[in-house]
This record gives sequence, structure tokens and C-alpha cells, in this order.
Amino acid sequence: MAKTIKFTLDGRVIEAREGETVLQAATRLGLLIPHYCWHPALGNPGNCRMCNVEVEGAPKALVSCRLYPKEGMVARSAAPAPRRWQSAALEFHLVDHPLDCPVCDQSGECGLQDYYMNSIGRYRSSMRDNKWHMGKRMVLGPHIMLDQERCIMCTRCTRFVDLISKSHELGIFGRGHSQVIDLVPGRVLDNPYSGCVADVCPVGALTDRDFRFQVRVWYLDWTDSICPGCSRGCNISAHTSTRRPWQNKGLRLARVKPRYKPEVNGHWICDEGRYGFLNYDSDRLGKVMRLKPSAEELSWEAAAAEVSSALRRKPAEGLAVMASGRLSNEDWQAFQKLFLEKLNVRRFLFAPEPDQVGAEDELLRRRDKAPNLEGGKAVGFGTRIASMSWDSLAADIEAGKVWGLYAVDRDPVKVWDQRGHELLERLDLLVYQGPRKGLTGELAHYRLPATDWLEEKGHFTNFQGLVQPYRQALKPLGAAKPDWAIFEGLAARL
Amino acid sequence: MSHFSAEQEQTLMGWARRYPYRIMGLLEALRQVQEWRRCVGDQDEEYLAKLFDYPRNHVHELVTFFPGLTLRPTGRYRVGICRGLSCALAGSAAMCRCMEKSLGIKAGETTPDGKFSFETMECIGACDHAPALIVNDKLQGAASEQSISELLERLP
Amino acid sequence: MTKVLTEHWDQPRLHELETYRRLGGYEALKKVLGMDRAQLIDEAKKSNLRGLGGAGFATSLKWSTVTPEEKNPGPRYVVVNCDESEPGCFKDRVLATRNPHQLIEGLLIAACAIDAKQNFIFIRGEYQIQYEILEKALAEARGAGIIKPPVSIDLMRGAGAYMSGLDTALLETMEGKKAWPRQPPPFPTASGLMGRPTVVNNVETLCMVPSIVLRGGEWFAKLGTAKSGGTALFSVSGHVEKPGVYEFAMGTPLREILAAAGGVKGGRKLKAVIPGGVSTPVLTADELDTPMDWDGPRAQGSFLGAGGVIVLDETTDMVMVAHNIERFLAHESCGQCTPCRQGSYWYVRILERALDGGGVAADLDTLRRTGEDMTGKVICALGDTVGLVTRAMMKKFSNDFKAKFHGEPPHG
Amino acid sequence: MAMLPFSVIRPRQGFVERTYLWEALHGLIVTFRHLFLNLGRHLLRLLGARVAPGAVTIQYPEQPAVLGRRARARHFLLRRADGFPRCTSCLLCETICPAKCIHITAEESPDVMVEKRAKSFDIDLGLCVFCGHCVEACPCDAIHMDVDQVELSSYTRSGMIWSLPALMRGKPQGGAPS
Repeated sequence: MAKTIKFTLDGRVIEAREGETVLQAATRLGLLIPHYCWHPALGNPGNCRMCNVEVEGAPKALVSCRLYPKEGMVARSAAPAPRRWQSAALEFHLVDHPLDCPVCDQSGECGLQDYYMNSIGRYRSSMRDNKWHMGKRMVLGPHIMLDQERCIMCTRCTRFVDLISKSHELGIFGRGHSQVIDLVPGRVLDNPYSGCVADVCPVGALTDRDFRFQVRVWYLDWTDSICPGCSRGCNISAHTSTRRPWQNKGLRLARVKPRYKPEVNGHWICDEGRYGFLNYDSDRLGKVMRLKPSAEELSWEAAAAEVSSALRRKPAEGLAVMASGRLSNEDWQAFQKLFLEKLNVRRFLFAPEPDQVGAEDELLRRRDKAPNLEGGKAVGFGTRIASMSWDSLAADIEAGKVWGLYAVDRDPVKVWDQRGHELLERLDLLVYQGPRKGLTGELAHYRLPATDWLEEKGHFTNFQGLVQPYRQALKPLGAAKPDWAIFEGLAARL
Repeated sequence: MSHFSAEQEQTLMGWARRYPYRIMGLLEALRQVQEWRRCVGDQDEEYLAKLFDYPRNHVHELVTFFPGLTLRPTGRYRVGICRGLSCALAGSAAMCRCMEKSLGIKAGETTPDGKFSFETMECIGACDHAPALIVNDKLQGAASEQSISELLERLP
Repeated sequence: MTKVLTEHWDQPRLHELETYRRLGGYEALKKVLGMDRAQLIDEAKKSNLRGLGGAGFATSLKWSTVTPEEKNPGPRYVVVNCDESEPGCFKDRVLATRNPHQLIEGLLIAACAIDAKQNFIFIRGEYQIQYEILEKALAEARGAGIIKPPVSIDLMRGAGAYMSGLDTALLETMEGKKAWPRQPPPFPTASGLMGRPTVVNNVETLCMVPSIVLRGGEWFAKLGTAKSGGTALFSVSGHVEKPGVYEFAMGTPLREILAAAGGVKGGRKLKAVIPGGVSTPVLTADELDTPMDWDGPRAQGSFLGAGGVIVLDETTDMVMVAHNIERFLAHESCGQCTPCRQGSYWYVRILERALDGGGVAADLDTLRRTGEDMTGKVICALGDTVGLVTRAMMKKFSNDFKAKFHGEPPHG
Repeated sequence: MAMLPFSVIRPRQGFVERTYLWEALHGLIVTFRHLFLNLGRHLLRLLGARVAPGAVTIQYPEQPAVLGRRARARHFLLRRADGFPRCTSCLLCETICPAKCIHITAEESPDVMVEKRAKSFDIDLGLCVFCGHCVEACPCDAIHMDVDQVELSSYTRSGMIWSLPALMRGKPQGGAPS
């Protein structure tokens, strides 16, 4: 067991790990020592002075974020004296703080509110003079809004742009009480991780523009999930607003926040994952439909019967299946059972190029924008079975070798564009399964609504091979079923 | 080719190489630019950030932190009257008003022709010459009506 | 009274090399080259020389705690702190103007003491005249072979921040960063300039070193009192006949210093004296017999600081003095830690309102409580001073403050 | 200490009381006395005499229903001195409302100092229990329940939902903060 240092904090014996400060040990064990400037990934500058603790034998108050415990040291944070120092530090933070709580989005999860409303605050303010006014409602970039009056100068955001995103857009300009956080002249806060700045800000100085005034945070439900944006598999928590549908413009997904996972994404997520899914409810499929030859809404049993028989109509060599890395491990399992074991289809296309690839960087973002290609490899897709390319599939269709296409959560027209229309006309059977209509939804013979990642439980395997669960945050729309349930339904009839 | 002359670039490179670590010359280089251009502009910051291989936000932090460096151009002659305790006891407030009257500008402003800029400064270490008067970082001695008017004539 | 620093100030052109040499300059340096480091540090220890920049940290202790070459191979630095920005103190300016070579010799001796090759003199931006004097003096010293490679002395200027005078903030400024002080540990002697062991000494401290080496530590210690060796320069200013720099032995009572400066201006009655620059709490007129050494003012709740004696006569309103000091501290606060950044400007607003007649009795308790909440809870001494200075004035001159803070709170 | 035995003595009912005739007759006498007394007062008032009113009932709606000073009825959204609505749509009233009948959506406010205002503010008076929690919760004193406006009925359920213009129309009579 690693060497630990035992010390007492508020009467409790605590074992601090090697190189851990008193504050880190206390926070790990859930003891309340107020702090703003310390952040596990951004260091401990010790400038907010909130985490004052009393140590026996020390002449004056010590900041616990820079205090490395010694064996047998006795420290107190909840005693009247340290609480008074912490409360005094809070009063200094609030001297020039505007009373913006009614209009501030951070209200409900604000560091100042949390500490003021419990044993550290609730004093009558003795500030009688005019407060110092600074910039309000300043747009920093596509996603972030700044309010300099609310800023408590904990310098977390400048440390983030210096250490993590290394884009150096923000700085602390001026000196003394009139110093402000601001953009370097001529720069915009548009680095791919700009959203994290609003996370690390403990107060309402840096807030999200996409979330601005949409819904109050205490109406949100939090669900642990995995971002399906790319193969990194960042741990997120999806905040959904379903209790009061008139809030958040009726959208069910209010925002996406990172969840701490040291092995995968640490404390951060990129802007693509954070803001990419906010239009979660747009263009959704809800009805099980047969469009051709005659448009009719079917029940799941009827549709399963028709599609399974349609798939059997001609020899399996002519069948092609288009899938993507967005399938969960469970989906891949049922996919493999249906198309390999039951139908032994030979033509598969699941390569992420060209529509599911994007930018990559050394921090989090991965090139393949599909969360579960590794899951496919586990069941053979990408190891035993190679993926076709879009051109070879198009050639086979034109050559008439392919009569049927089953597209799962993939949009051929988006890739083939105009040529896609002619190609899909030639097919005898086109089954389109997925959460959104996209461009192919109109042309399919059968359209089967599937649930998207927030409406189902499942597992993604990220590029490191780490299998990570994601939980269901929302109820499926209409008759949508998870992909594996649809495959199971078809497989049962073959 | 940056907006500095070759010879100016040479001086700035001199500051970069002057001290054992390159970054230690940054503040001196900024003072040099302030001397030439009477302020530190955006292009200057970009140039120095590249020259010292130092992020631009930190360079801008320096310019806004130190009162010696300004964003807006000051006059050719930067006149300052100290408002420290000893000088305040010796009547620096009256001298400031007299200076404002004779220059026709308020404290912190620059004369339209760009020749003078006047500001009240914190202690400049000349309490034996209270109230102290300084021009371009050079102490001129105690400020009095007579010394102020005499100073304004003398400067070309 | 034996004079250590101001001995030759009456000599014309003392700032030139051959005058300084004629009067016995650089003999100490020759003697040091013969001594080994331990002996030199022991001499400083016997001399009881303590940092005259204001902290009063024993110079020998500071030199001896520098991590030696074996433990931390690589360069060591000596940095001279000439960023004197404390209102009331101007001794470093006069020293650098009158006798730059004494400073250079002291610096070279200190460099030998901790085996440092590269040394720096950090001078404040507003001392441009002294910068040029030092530049000429350094050129002369290099020309005369006194400063021979690998030893080097470089000059560096600040840009008008009082904070750069604090040792760790000075190192931050030299590293091209904002003058935000660091929080020890580690102390500069272990990891200072660019992480290398560094000794930061005040100008006056180093100017004492040549005399100590020449005439021995005991001689220097005997000049002062038991715990504070030698003499010190006092910059006398404010309501005084002849403001200027005076040298007195450590332990000299304040009354004597005031008399040497010609007493209170216009023969008015003395009201208060600030002993060591505005950061030191004020002393009342009847505390004039306080011996001026490292422990004398401490007994009256103040401290020696950098020896900036500011004399205030009876016409001064202490609330105006408090406001002037707090506005200086609020303007110079570096803004790193919250209590000092917000508290100092809060003080200014309360005192400004009091000066305009809006003072409220409850403000006195706010000032007292906020001061206690600041002192000792901040990163550097400036924050402690904000809380300390006004409270001391409120205690010692309560009627001035009661006169200004008398009204009832307007609403509730 | 032990409880002493305690016996209750019931008055014996006399013969007349047991027959109960007198008691019934006495009740009728009281009732008819009130009837004719009030009828007389009512007629005298009709003829214009200044006599105490005969009955407690008021002829609503001809006579307005007068509630107590502290009654809580019609909601008002108050305005600031410059006519701007005070409500910054902080949604505290919507949160505290036990009947969940307040529905607010927010938007940017053109006034930099206020930043946020209500785009839509609906109170479903059909659900409202007039408890006044919203008035207490409001940090900006934006919502106020007026004293004696009780005619809040409507023919349709949707008619009971008062939106922003309705809530801001008119001036509150009594007790509104300045």
C-alpha cells in the first residue's frame, strides 16, 4: 500500500496519500473545506484564500491547498476560528460582486451561493459603498459569455487556456481591484475546448451562450453517459429538461457536461461533443413505415414479417448492409447474429470515411467520429470482415450485383449525393433504420425508427478498448426501439 | 519585414540576448518600445511575443500591469507629480492643479500636440524633494509654480 | 558618531572609481579573495548585520542557507533590490547616486560569499539618473578589471510597480512575468530566479559589507545594540525642517534623529511619526524615545522597516493620512489574492466617504474586523499592511477617527 | 398520590323539559323574532331610513364583495419607474409555486443592467391556490397579488391562463410596493 500520512482534520484521522495536500485529501473524503482557485487539473495557485485552516503550532492561518500534511498534524477547518477566516475571505469575494442571482445562469450551482448559504456565509454584509462596475454581457466567442463583475479572479480560466488548450486567448489585464479577465485584443475564444472554460469557472462570470437563459439548472435531470462524438468515449453527464417542457425551447437535451474519468478524458470534453448534440430532437423518426410500394404505417410485428420475407426474396449475395460505429456493443452483437449467421451477407460497409471523420488533436479529439468501431471489431467487423468502400458498393449496385441495401444509422444519399438517388432507384429493397430521417429516409421501402444514444442503455468500446456503459436519459420517441431489438425481431423470423 | 526598422530590431534582439535567460529581457524590450513609440501597440506585442517565444496574453498582461507601459500613446515628455504621503503633506495636490492649469489638460491626459502628458504617480523615491516632479523617469526636483513654468519652457 | 556609509559623502566626485579607490575602496574585495566562504559568512554573522530593506532577516543566515553547489549544481545568483518604492524611503537612491562603487564592492563580496558568478542590480524604472550612474560605475569597474569574467553584474529596470520591491515578486518581474509574489516554500535561497538558488539583498545591506570585512564583524556589531548591529540610514521627510538621509547607530532614539533633521517644520508641535515608511504603523508624539533598532519600534506595535521617518505635525488629520496610505496600497496591490485586492479598495472607499463627511460609526467596526481578517491571511506583506496601518492609527488617534466617523447609517 | 374518586351530578330533567314541547316552541320564537326584525329593518332601509342592515348577506354582484386588507387575489406584474417590467424571469416563483401553475420562458433584455426578462409569463388561475408564495419568493418584488379583485372566472380553461399583457394591465389598488 502506498505510504500514507496520517493527520487529524476536525477530529477525524485522515490518511493523505503521497504528495496530496490537506485540501485534496479532505475533498477526496468529502469534508467541506471551501476553495475556488484550486482545481485538480489546474494546480493550486493559492490566491483565493478561501481554504484557510487552523493548524496547531502554526502562528497564523495556512491555506490548505498548499499545505502538505505532516504525520500527526492536527488541523481544524470546521472550528469557529477557521470558519470565521473562510467567511471573511468569502466577504472579500462578495465586496464588489453584483447581486445578479436572478439573471445569472450559474444560479443553483454557483460556488459563491453554495458557500454563502451554509455555515460559511449567511452574515449581514457591512459593505455600504458603491460597488466597482466592470464589463457586463461580453461575448468572448461562439460559445462563451463573460461578465467581469461576477469574476472572483480565481484565475482558473487563464490557467486552462495556458496549460490545457494552450491557446492563450484569455489573460488578467490591469492591476488591483480594477483588473479584469479579458480577451487578448484581436483574439476570439474559439479553441476547440472553449466550453470547458465555463465548467471550470466556479461562478457565473463565464457562462455558456447556447445554454443562456434556456432553463434553470434545478429543473435538469443528470444522467451518466458516454459522448458518441468520436472514438475517445469521453465520460459525460447529459442534462435533460423534461419536467417543464415549455422550458429550453421544448428541447429535451439541455446541455452536456464532462464527467471526471482519469483514464479517458480527465475533466474535459471538446466543443464538438458538448454542443454537437443539442439539436437532439430534430428530424426524428417515430413511426414504423413502409413507403413503397404503398405508404402505410405498420406495427412492429407486421414490419418485421414483411422485411424478413423481403430479405429472403433473393439470394443473399445481392444484399449489402451499411452500418456505422454509432452502434453499441449490444447492437453489434445482434447485427452480427442477424446479418452473418442468419443471412450470411457478404457486403458490409461500416468504414467511418468519409462522413464520420473529422479533426484530431493531441488532447481528446479523435479522427474517426464514431464511438464504437472497436465494438464492431470485437465481433469481427473490421478484423475478419473488411468494410467495402463507397465506390465499390456503388459500382456493384450499377453492375446489378446488389439488389437490396439495409442501411443502419447511415445516410447513403449524404455521401453519394445526386448519384445516390439513381443508385437507390435501382434497388429492389432499401431498408433504412435509424433515429433520424436524414436524406435517405424518403427513398427507402421500409423505414424503421431506432432510438438514439440517450434513449437506450448500452456500452461503447473506445479506441483504447475500454468498454464503458451509458445509461438511458430520455424516453424513446414514438415507436422507436433500440437497434438490437429491431435486429432481434428480424432474426426471430428468419 | 515587421513595422520596426532594422536598427530597432537589432536593439530588441540585443535585449533578448542580454540576460542569461531570453525571457528576462522582455520587460526591458517593452520599456524600449514604450520609449520609441510612447506606447505599446498590438503589433509591438505580437512582434515581442514571437521574438521572446512567449504567449501574447502574458505580454499584454505585462503592458496592462506596469504603469510605466501604456496602451495609449503618451506625450514626448511624460510629466509626473508624486502623490505619496510625504509629497501630499508638502502640497502635491496644489501642484497637480497648477500643472493641469499650465498644460491645459487633466491628470492622465496628453496635450493635443502630443508634447506633454501629465499623470499623478505613486512614490518616486524623492521625498526629500517633496512634492517631487519627474519627467521621462528623470527626477527634476521639487515642484513649485516657478519650477513648473520654468520646466515647461526649458523642454524643447 | 562613527559613520559607516556616509563617511566620505563630503568628498567631491566620490562616484568615480579612482576617488573611491583613493579612499580605501575595493581593499575589502582583495581581502575577501584571500578568505574562504565560511570565514566570510562567519564575519557577517559576528557583525549582526540584518536586512535593511525592511525585513530584518540576518544577512549571514540568508547567505548560509543558499543551497550549495554540490546539492544543486548550476548557477547561483545575487540580486540587488534597488526597487525602493516605499513612500518615505529614498536612502537607496541617495546611496546609488553618491557611492555606487561601495554597492558594487558589497555585491562582489556577497557573490564570493555564495559563490555566485552572475549578479543583477534590479533598479526601479523611475531611477533613470541612478541607472546611468551605475552603468558608468560598472563600466569603470569592468575597465579596471575589478569585474572579471566569469563574474558579471547586469542592470535591469522595473516599470513602476511597488510590488516588484518584494523579493519573490522581484524575481517574478525579472522572469518577465507580472509582479505577483510567490508563496514560499520554496524560499528564493533554494529556488529563486528561474528556479536557481538566489540571494536578494537590499542596496544598503550590501553597502555595509565592505566596512564589515575591512574592520571586522565585532567592530560593526559594537556600533549598534545587542540584536541589531551597526548603523542604519534614515530617510527623514514630511513636516521637518531639513528632510534628507541621516546615518545613525542602531538603537538611536527617534528624538535624536528628528533633532538632527532640524525638528518639526515651522516649530509646530509634533503629532505623530511614521518610523519606517508608510507600511509601518504610526508612533505617537510621546513615543519619541523609542530606540530605532529592530526591536524598539516593535515594542510600540510598529517596526523599523526601511527607516523612512515621516514626521507629521499637529495640523495633519490622521484620517487623511490613512486614506493616502490606503489609496497607495490599493493602487499598488498586485491583485493576486482576494482579501488584499478587494479589501484595500474597500478601505479606500470607506475612508474617502469619511473624508467627504459620510463617515458612519459602524464603519469603524468594519475597518477593525476587516483589517483583522486581512492581516496574516494574505500572500504577502502588502495585504498585512492594509489591515495593520489604519487599525494602528484608529487605536492611537481615535479622536481623529471619531470626528470623521460619527453619523448614523442612512438606512437601517 | 392516588386520584380521589369524583362523581358527576347531572341535573334531573323536569316533566316539562322531558315533553320537549316548550323547548321547540322557544326555538321557533327566536327564529321568527329575527325574521320579522330583519324584515322590518329591510323595509325601513328600502324607504330610506338609516337603520342597521337587516341581514349579513350582501347582494353580490350589485354590491361589490369586499375582502379583508390582507386578502390575496388577482396577480399583477409590476413595472419599474421607467415602465420596464420588474420581472427578470429568475423562475423562483415558478419553482416555489405548489400548484406548478406559473410557466415562464426567458429572453435577453435590451437593458444591459437587467440582462434578462420574461418572454412569456403565464399563470393558470384555474390551478392557482392563491397562496402568495410567488410574491414572497420574488427577489425583485415583481409579482404582487392585489387586494379585492375576485372576478377571475372564465368560460374556457384556456381563458383562465393569464399571460404577460393581462398580468401587467391596469394598476394594482392596494398594498403594492412602490
